[in-house]
Amino acid sequence: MNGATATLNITRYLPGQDQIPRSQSYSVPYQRDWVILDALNYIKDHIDGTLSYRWSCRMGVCGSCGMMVNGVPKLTCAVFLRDFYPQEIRIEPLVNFPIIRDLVIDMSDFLDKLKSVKPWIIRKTEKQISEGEYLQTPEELSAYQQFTQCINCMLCYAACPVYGMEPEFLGPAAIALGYRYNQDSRDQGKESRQAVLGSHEGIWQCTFVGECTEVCPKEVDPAAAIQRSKVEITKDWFKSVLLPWGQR
Amino acid sequence: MAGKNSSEPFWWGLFSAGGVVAAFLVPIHIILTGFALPLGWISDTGMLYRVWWVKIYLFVLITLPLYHWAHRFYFALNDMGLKVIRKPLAVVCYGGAVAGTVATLWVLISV
Amino acid sequence: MISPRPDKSMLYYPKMPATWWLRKRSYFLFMLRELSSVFIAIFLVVLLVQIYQLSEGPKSYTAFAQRLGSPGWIIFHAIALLFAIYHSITWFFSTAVVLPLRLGKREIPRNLVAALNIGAWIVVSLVILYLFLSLKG
Amino acid sequence: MDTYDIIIVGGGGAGLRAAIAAAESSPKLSIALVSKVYPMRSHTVSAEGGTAAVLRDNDSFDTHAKDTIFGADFLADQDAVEMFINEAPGELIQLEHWGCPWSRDPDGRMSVRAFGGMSVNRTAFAADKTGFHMLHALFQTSLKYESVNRYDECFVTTLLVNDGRVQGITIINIYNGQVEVITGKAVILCTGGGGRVFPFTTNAAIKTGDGMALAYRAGVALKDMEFVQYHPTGLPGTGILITEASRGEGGWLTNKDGYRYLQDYGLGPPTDEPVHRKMELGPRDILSRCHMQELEKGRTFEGPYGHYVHLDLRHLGENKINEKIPFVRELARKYIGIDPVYEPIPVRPVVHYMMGGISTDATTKTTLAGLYAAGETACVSINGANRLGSNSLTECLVFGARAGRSAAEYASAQSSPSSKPLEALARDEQQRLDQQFLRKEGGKERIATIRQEMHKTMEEGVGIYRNEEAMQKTCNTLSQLRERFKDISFDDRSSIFNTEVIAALELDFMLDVAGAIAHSAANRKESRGSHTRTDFPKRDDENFLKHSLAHRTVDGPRIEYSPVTITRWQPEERKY
Ligand SMILES: Cc1cc2nc3c(=O)[nH]c(=O)nc-3n(C[C@H](O)[C@H](O)[C@H](O)COP(=O)(O)OP(=O)(O)OC[C@H]3O[C@@H](n4cnc5c(N)ncnc54)[C@H](O)[C@@H]3O)c2cc1C
Ligand code: SF4
Ligand code: F3S
Ligand code: FES
Repeated sequence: MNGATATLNITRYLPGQDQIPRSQSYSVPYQRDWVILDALNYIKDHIDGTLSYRWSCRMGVCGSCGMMVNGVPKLTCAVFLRDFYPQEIRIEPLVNFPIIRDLVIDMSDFLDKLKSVKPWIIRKTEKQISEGEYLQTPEELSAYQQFTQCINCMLCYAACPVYGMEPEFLGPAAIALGYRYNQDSRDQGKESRQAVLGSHEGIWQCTFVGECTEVCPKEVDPAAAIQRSKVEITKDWFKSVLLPWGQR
Repeated sequence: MAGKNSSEPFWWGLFSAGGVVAAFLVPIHIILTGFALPLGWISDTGMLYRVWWVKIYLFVLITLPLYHWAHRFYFALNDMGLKVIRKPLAVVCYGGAVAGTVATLWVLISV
Repeated sequence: MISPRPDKSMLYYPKMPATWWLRKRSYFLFMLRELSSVFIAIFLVVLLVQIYQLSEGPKSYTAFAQRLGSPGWIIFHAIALLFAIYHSITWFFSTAVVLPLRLGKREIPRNLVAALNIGAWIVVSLVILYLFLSLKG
Repeated sequence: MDTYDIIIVGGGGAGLRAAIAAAESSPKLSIALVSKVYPMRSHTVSAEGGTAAVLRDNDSFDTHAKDTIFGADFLADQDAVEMFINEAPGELIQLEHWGCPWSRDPDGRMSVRAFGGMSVNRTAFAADKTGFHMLHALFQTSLKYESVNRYDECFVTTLLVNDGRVQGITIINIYNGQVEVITGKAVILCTGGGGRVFPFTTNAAIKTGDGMALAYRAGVALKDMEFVQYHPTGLPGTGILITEASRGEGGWLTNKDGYRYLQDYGLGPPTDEPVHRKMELGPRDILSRCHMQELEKGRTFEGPYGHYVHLDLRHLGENKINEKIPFVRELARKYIGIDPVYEPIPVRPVVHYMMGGISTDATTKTTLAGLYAAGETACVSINGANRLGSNSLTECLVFGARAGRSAAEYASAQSSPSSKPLEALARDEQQRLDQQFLRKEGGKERIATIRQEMHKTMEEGVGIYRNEEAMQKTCNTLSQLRERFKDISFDDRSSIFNTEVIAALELDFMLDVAGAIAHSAANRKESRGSHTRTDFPKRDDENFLKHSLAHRTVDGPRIEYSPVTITRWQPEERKY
């Protein structure tokens, strides 16, 4: 260890005690290969046990550790101190969410939204297990595969100003998930998802800011999922109005 | 299907069509009417505007991007926090585009 | 019942200021993109007024066209043109996102799709220019 | 006090599968799904390589069973293994029907790949994020069932046992620090493994062996706890796993001379194309030991985080790496700045999986009436002394489903527990938690210090190579730590999202689990599977072809033994 230290300015908020969030500064030993989360764990273990935040896998796949790092939503287990050092680093809870405490946000709203898009395979006729799998070619898989990569980390919600302004907005990850099932060759439930996806609070509130895709750590591209849903639903709409006799 | 009950796909469809028209056609027309003509790079285009199929083209050129404007402007104002007056805004924006369509139709028929 | 959710009254609700779009470059560029539609719309209304002059007779049409040569209008058209080009370019990149082209399992790179669109845009613009020069009514 | 028919603790692969099975087997039953993290954060999310089942005509139940039992060094119960293998294909297809995005062959069938210790390609996968995709498919599917009521971010502190059967749990609601009671006629523990008792592990922070400790404290034995699997290929420093699939797809292990050293340990000959059960596709316990012997011979690299060897994927080419193991590339690039397309990845053995766990029978029942366990926290046992890679995700499905059904059947036949005695038990628990955790004042031991010392002694005493003296020392150190733990201090005395209290509760559980591991290990005077003793280097079927059972007593663990079920495969020497 070379004695160098990195400074982190961390948002603290304890309900009942703090009226509004405040910032607290901590110094940790600077290690080149530490991620931000390592620094937080160091603080928790050795400096201040009251600091609260979520984490688990420390390998960028469980989606727990999203925070604002210098104003940008990031997985703190996937950005390094060295990316900022020797600048001070500002750590805040993800924006656009209510704060429970310190860096912990309330995401129960998202869980309701997740459920509302019916993220499960809907079939008109079920195949028996004994008859084996539904066949799906690699091409059919690739039609939706990208949209299965979402780890529910909420970075896209923190990046989306529309969600910030309108908390009812279904939001990027939930829509991308609905789209993922719609594109799955095994699924036949598109129509029953459109009520939610195709509502004002669904795809139509999105103004294609595109920041959701920019910040997504898993290259899900929710912005594309939303715009493509708009195209599909619009096509269906015009078909059903202009060709009411035609099949949809 | 909720999409069917709401009019949003309709407006969005017009918005998109308008976006395409604006992207492909508007810049060259700005060059033509905003610079080339007043600065005398090209001679008068007035007679061209009376050709029937050019009129159809002009109708598309002018009206669709108005819907594009209506949609974007309405949502941009919402994003800027004016959602409290969402209803009147919608009337002004989309209503404006419809009024523009009627006006365009009238002008093109009358010239 | 145990409520396995945080008690709403204990939460801190941050507020997003209406000026959020001034805070980040990408948000600001987004707002510019949206506002490009305003300039495009104004231009088209002006164009419509100009066409309307035709019904008042060739004189008033020419007079109107000449008025557009004033510095004020030239500046307006210059700004409108910049916005319009900004709209075109952002639109073509968006199109590449919204309407992906696939070749088997692979998506054709979006920048390529956007470049193709931009190429088409230039061709279309040249064709219109040619028509205006050659047809003249 | 909330009342349910079935309580499931844990929202990982096993817990979610159990919840769906219980909901499907009897829609009338009310089900509580309690988890200390949101279900999609569970550790199953990290599993990479794949999940095994007999899916192809060139495979058979018997070969899968034989591979598993052989891999287990004959310590698996063969009746349970057969049951497991018979039900495995159906479970994977069920998950396919639920939307899991399995990787596919050109004809549309689920693809299968090679895995260590397996004699045929039988590991189904979803690129190299198999656990992630399985977990999300299960979680999203579980949302369909209205009878499943979730308690997210609620930490279970104890099982409520009355009248000789389990009748509920107490939880700390992490949001507000309240201690609450949930009653149930049956409880299923699906709390995952406990790799975090070691310092250097592939396991996520939440893998602290809670369920094992809960059952252990309720009087249920922990079975075969001495068997801790080291995975041969973790990243030095972080312990992040580089999946075995990278070797299944053809990766090579080389020492500092660039030599494929496994050929020196009876795993050869080296071939360009991977050969089942040979070289890099040998079982994990053996590969990890080979690494240690290379270290001994001075043929490993030395880096800031100790010794390592190379996992070389370069010859696979960029396309194959992107197609089959993209996450390996992502992890290597991000965490050590190495692109495996152009450079070999430094790797070393790292604690990965616990073969042992809560002792259950093949129906997932424990010895405590009403208590069931499944997933990594349970020991059925099918993994014996060494689990084969890709059997454990399948285990979560097969035994998760079995647990859900068994508990549903049991709960349907039970009357509701009476609340009076449970209230009394809950009051005791509240008092214990207040005194030791929630309202504890003073104390001078930092939680992190005790945790670090536990890590150190576990690595020293019960690492890859073990001996009597070191293990005794570890047992003693652990009981000292248990004493010192009473004197822990807290910085955080608030009740809202107090993660320090949770960390203390987890450490409390881990000390129990660590004790069970160390004592079981010290008592097994032979080498078998992952348990390798320098003082007893041979397998001793005469004395130790049996399961160890650790019971909790006031003077520390008491180790007993029970027979292994042998049906069609007689023990033989384990040679690859
Ligand atoms: C990096 C890695 C890669 C792996 N790859 C593979 C692979 O390719 N193939 C394979 O077959 N296996 C693999 N494994 C093993 C496999 O992933 C695990 O054994 C399996 O996922 C365990 O699942 P589970 O459901 O038992 O537990 P987990 O997924 O760990 O879930 C435990 C659950 O219990 C809850 N819980 C725990 N304690 C409490 C408490 N006190 N109160 C409330 N809730 C609690 C947690 O919140 C969580 O929801 C891998 C393991 C690791 C570490
Ligand atoms: S879409 Fe991307 S950013 Fe949004 S939750 Fe999913 S993984 Fe995170
Ligand atoms: S940032 Fe928001 S506005 Fe749409 S494109 Fe993404 S959801
Ligand atoms: S800790 Fe899991 S994503 Fe960061």
